Amino acid sequence: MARSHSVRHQRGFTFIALTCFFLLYLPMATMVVFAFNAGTTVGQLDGLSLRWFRAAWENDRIIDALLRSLTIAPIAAVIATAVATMAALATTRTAPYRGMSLKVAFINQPLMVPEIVTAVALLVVFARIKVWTGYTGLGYLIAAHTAFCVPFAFLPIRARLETMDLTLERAAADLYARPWATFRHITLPLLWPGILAGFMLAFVVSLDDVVITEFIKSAGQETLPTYMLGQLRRSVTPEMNAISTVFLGVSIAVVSLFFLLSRKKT
Amino acid sequence: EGELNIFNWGEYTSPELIKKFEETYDVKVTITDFDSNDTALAKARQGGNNFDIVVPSATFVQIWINEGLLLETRPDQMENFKNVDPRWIDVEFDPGRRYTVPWQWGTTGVIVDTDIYKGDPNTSSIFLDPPPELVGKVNVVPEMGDVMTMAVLAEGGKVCTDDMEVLKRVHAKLVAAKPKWVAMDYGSIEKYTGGDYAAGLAWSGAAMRIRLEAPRFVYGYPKEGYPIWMDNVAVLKSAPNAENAKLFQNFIMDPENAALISSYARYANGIKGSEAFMPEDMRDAPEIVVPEEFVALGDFSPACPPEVNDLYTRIWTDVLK
Amino acid sequence: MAPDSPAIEVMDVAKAFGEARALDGVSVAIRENEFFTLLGPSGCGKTTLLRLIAGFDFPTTGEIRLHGQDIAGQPPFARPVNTVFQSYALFPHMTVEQNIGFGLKMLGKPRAQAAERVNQMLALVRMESFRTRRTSQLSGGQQQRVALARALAPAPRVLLLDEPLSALDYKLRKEMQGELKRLQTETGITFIFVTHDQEEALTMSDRIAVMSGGRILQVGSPRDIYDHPRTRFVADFIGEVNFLAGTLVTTYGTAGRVRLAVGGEVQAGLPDTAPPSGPVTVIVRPEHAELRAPDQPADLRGTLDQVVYFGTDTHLHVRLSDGSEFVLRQQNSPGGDLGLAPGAGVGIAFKPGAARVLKD
Amino acid sequence: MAPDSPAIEVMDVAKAFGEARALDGVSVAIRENEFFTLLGPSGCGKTTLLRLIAGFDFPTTGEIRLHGQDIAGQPPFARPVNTVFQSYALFPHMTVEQNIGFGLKMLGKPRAQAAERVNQMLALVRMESFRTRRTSQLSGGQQQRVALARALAPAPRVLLLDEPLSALDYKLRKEMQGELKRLQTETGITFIFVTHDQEEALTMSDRIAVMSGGRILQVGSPRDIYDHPRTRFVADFIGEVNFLAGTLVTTYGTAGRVRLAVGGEVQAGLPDTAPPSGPVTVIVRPEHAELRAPDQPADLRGTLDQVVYFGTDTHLHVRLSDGSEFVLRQQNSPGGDLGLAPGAGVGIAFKPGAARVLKD
Amino acid sequence: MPTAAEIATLESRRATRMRWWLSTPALAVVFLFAVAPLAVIVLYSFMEKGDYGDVKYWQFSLDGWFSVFFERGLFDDSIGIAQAHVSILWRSVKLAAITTLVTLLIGFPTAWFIATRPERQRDFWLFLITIPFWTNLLIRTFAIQEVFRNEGVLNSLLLWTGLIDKPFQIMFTDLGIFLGMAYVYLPLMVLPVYASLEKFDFRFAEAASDLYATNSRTLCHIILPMTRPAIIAGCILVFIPALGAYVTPRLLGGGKNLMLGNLIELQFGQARNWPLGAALSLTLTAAVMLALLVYVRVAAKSGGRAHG
Ligand SMILES: Nc1ncnc2c1ncn2[C@@H]1O[C@H](COP(=O)(O)OP(=O)(O)OP(=O)(O)O)[C@@H](O)[C@H]1O
Ligand SMILES: Nc1ncnc2c1ncn2[C@@H]1O[C@H](COP(=O)(O)OP(=O)(O)OP(=O)(O)O)[C@@H](O)[C@H]1O
Ligand SMILES: NCCCCN
Ligand SMILES: [Mg+2]
Ligand SMILES: [Mg+2]
Repeated sequence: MARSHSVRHQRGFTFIALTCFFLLYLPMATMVVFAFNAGTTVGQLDGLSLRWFRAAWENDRIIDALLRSLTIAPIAAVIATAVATMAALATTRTAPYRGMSLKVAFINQPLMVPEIVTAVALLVVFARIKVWTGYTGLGYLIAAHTAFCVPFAFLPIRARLETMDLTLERAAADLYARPWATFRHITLPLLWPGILAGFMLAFVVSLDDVVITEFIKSAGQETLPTYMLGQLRRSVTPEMNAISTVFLGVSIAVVSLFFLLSRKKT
Repeated sequence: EGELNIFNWGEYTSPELIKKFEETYDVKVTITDFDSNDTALAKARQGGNNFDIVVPSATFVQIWINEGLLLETRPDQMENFKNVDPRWIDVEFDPGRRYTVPWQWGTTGVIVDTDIYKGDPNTSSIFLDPPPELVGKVNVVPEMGDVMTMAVLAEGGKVCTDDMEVLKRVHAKLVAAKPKWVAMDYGSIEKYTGGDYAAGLAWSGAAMRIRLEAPRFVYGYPKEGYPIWMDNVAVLKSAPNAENAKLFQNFIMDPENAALISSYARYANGIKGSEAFMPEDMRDAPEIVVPEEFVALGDFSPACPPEVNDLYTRIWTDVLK
Repeated sequence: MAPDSPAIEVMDVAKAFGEARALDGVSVAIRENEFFTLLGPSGCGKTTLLRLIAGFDFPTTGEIRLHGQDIAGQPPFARPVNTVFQSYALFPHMTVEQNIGFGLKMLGKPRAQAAERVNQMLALVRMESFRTRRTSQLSGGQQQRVALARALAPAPRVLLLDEPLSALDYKLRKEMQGELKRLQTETGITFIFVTHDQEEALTMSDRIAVMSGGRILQVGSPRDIYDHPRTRFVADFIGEVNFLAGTLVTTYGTAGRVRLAVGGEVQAGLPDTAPPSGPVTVIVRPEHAELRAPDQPADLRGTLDQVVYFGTDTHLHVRLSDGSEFVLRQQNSPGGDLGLAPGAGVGIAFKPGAARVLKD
Repeated sequence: MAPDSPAIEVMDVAKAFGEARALDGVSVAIRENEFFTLLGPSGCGKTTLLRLIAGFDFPTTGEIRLHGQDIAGQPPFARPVNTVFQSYALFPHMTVEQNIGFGLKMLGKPRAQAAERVNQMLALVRMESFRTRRTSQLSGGQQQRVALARALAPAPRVLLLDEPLSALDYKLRKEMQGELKRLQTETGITFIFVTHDQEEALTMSDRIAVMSGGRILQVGSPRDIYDHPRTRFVADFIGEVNFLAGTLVTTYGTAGRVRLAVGGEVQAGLPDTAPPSGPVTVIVRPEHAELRAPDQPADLRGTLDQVVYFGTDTHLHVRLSDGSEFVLRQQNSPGGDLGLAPGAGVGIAFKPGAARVLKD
Repeated sequence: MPTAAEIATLESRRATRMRWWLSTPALAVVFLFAVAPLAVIVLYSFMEKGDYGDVKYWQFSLDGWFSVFFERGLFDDSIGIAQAHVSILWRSVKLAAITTLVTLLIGFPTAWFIATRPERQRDFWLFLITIPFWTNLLIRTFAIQEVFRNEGVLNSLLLWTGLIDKPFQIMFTDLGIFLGMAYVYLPLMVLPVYASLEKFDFRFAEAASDLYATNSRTLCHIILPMTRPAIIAGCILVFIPALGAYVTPRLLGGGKNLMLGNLIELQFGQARNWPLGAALSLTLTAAVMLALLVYVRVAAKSGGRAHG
């Protein structure tokens, strides 16, 4: 029997890919292992224990920062995904119109500017607003996160829309569905994978942000990344590994759940 | 009753201290971190952040005062002021302590792994002209002020000098030295203990924490001269909770409380009698208690004038390009 | 609504996309209960016309009436017109049942009533056993039937079908042609059917409109279009045809005598508006001519060039004296062979009424 | 290489995808210079067989020989076999010229030589004036010709064509059929042609293999397949056919007499391996039967049910006494009308040799 | 009763209105919280620098812009091209370019691998790619450090297998930066390339292979050109953030050499030269926009919409 020849095979690609996956998970694995470290430093394994999980759990500042991150990220990601979805709808599925590519470029603008620049600009602007209005709540962080999350949500949603068959919506309209009903029953369910991808990207990006947050946070508005940035001068305690491990576990669970659900659907 | 918002360096504030303060005065304390004097200043200057207390380094206190950002809380009239070491009362940046209270102070020196380097650690040539065994193993903290000051002193200049001849030599020295460094990082403990760095420019407290983990490391006071610095607790003019902030200033001048600060971050604190409450290992630690023969070599860092900062920046940028 | 007004009246409709005119002054009236077919080559504007009727697009000029009423202002969801899309456009996230019930749901029909109607439709298209399948698990023919049921469920007054059979294979297409015709007869709904397959058009339609370049060239019954094409384009597009150049020498009533350029004179039917004389083109359908032995009387003579076997028929390509080709179509007999080899001299005789003068 | 060995020999080849057997013991020999057609319904394994020959896939069991040589170990780029894909698969980022020259470039042909060959090919498919066009700017028929030229350029010994015409519209398809046939004759290359269009298969092929369910049911010339189908499936798939149940009462030589279930007795041809007696199925092609007036002698009687006009022909659906339908195909005459309305009683007479007993 | 033409214009107006309604929230969010504040940066770039950071309000000066391109000699008054900036820019561009290349070299085969898995497995592999990115960037970077360190996991592993006999210095080297940045930006490359490869019609590859192209030549002549738009999209998504990257090069590269992001940060921080920082940022932004514009032009010219 001859060895099967396939155009889907490229020499070395599987090796590179598997190596890539290995390397991708090596740091994660290291992190998880050190989270269970009994010793005090991150670099050396001195037996296993749960002490850092306990320490993290008892460290009010870490828990506080974590909860704040988990407040900002979902809100910013939801808003960003919502407005990005609307904008994506407005910039696809029509013949290109004047100003369309401008709109697209505009929405993608936050990608083009180094973070530090946006950070300084927002620091100045928001400070004025804080002084004028006296409001110093989380709103500023949420607004800023929303803005830089928009392009990350916009890109996958728009990509999905671009390949979506327009006749399905026409068919719905033909079958007496008013525009909103068409959107709810046809567009939205079909767009859902794109929206979820956009949401996930936005969520991750918000969760990661440090520079902009560092500049515009008010008193008591530490997020997990800014809290860690503060630790840069000293050393990373294994508490961070513990927190991250828990977080990783939770995200794997959430994402798995999403994949299982979406698989059942189609 | 009430709240207190502290704006401080990351990992610098003892949780025990805060807990004690909260329990004593029934105040809810929130800590927010900054990672550089400049960010802190920029944020405070723009305003609107609700911070009550800020902890600038000595070099920045004058700027904060001049910019009108600080409340004149008159710590010198506070109950616990009597505990302040006289050495830290008539300081140049806040003569007589009308605004600020000492938080911690320390020195910037060098640290070296004696397993690798057997020579005299008390010299800045550890990083400015590393011996062959240290080449490629030196870490330098990425603080322009500390590095430039150390280099200027090594070249025989004065702190904040604008002497072009000295600066020329400083520039040449740094340019020559940089390739021999492995990193410019806030060297975290495990980088040293783990063998990534064998020597470096470091702060005293950090050096001590490293030594506690790996006794082969020693802290050196460069004989060419080294900077002394102090971080200070001040109250912002815009503080929403100024009264609680004053309570805090007074609170940390109590030796027992000051000792809590030091035992967490491992720097000295400038409050007389606090040593008694410190852990054993700090009372005679060579990093904290400057040995007699090196005391005179220390130079307290002032804020350099803008023109000098400008010069330093250009040299710094050129070195790092 | 006038009781005997046409189902759809398209009145001088034009549609331009930028510079390009997809439709260029189309007028046609489609009768109630009619199986009306739009036939034409790719890009002639068939889909565009359907889209205007369905309301997906708006005419640049002109008017479209539905049972006498101008429907210009009505969006698609307000028109009692449904469409079977070329690609079916079945909703991939719904079952067969949900697809069929979608229109009813949107119309706000009570649930029980809708369910009953869905059952009726499933029975009509013989898909009862597939009700809970996802549409991606259906074969092409099955998908086509679901699309049909979906469009029929809300009981539209007019059904638009855009090349619904073109994606199917030959055998299945034949079958579905029969089903479509049956459904149309059973439901009595007006069908407007788009195709570029002339045989499909001829077998299924009550009337056909032949389109080209955004215009309707001719409207008529299949027989009318096939036997009396008015223009060269229509003659050529519908079925195969032989064109012969000639000169009209005499006319009497509906016929005349034409002297052919290849030699000889034939009698030919004249169009209603025949040219009194001069150069004309005569058309003869391949099946309207018969092969003759060289020594027998014939209208044309030539040599047999190529014999193409078809199963049911055989095409005989005869080379005429001026080098042009004339094709004859001859029904095959069981096992019967032609008995002629390419190269043989042959005569061609036209059946009575076979030759017609084209209007041109 | 044996000089007179077949171009391609497929020897007991099977191909399984998991559980499913796409090919199930296929053996066939395709001769040099032959226009060989694989015909069968969707999913019968036509594409799979081509892909095995081209080398995109490997047989699960069996062997494929190219001019006598086993080519099992050769990847596609090592086989002197080229393919015209159903979707053409023209490279969208290349011009017409670059597409055609691609194979030559990959073979490392000198640039000048390749350019000349590309020119030849452009001339062959009559696309000289499109050489620098992007393929996206071509019409379907033009794309088809480029695909053909691209596959012919490296002068393969065998050309595989997977439904190359199915994406074209009716008129264009007819035209391209002619061109393909011409090219095959001119180049003398062995063509293996896949289609599910029986008419296409009948007009173009030297030989046809009818496939179903991963097997080859019958191989033969178009006439052979059409007139002497061996199985019910082949009879039904190729052209239209009437099936009549009956009992074989006597046989003499290659024919016999069959008593039909609907009444009457007819003479019918027997297959080579005829059952000596008992229940049989008789087939009659629609064009091999003629309508008779009710009072004339006839093989079958019934009432006219439906008249379907075709342009060239008319299908007459006659309802027989047992309720089954018998279809006659009658060539149309110019303007001639049948003169019969549905419901009229009619007789059906078989032309001599029309009825054949199926092997079943 | 409106005429057909009126209805057509009415409809197109309605569509235009709808498009504006739909895009307004996104445009507003981006405008208010990302674009408009940049006006501050533009303004700052034209003001005099404050003594201790910030600017002197409404004292206009071109010093910021001047210093982007020129510098006075460190120790004399000569004026020359800003060498430091040029070399930092060059270094950053080089770093971003190499990072992009590394990401591509790893990301393309990975995307290929996922796209050629059986359909039911693809989601799983894609999911595996995204999981690590749910962990915070800083933690990820620290974790990478743990792997790269001389006594880290990777070196231990290599030493244990005997592939090397003394630790291989990755930390604080450019290699470390490239690998680390590639790690951080990998999904931005893999996702668009995968999206394109997944849709790629492998019949084109079969056609090439049928025309005597080996698999590697099929890759070069057919697949890469046809998936070019996605590859370029991925490259842009990696290149731009890499150009302004700040945290990762600082941590993994040991912070010895300034990158553009660090240079800008330095101006807003220790260097206390906000106008220069602002002018540098604007220069960077303009350069990025220009590069994109050129790309769009070139892409449009070279046949526009390729397949994939
Ligand atoms: N949205 C559009 N924008 C620009 N031109 C269009 C548009 N829709 C159709 N056209 C053009 O209008 C003409 C008619 O198109 P239409 O789709 O109606 O043709 P068709 O007869 O349906 O063809 P086919 O048989 O290929 O479906 C074509 O030339 C087409 O290119
Ligand atoms: N890669 C595959 N994996 C699983 N099954 C396959 C695969 N390729 C083909 N098949 C199955 O093998 C059978 C034959 O497929 P093939 O494509 O050869 O049919 P075909 O005769 O070319 O049909 P069509 O006329 O629709 O092109 C089908 O049932 C098909 O579903
Ligand atoms: N955490 C140490 C602060 C040093 C200030 N120069
Ligand atoms: Mg169309
Ligand atoms: Mg096939």
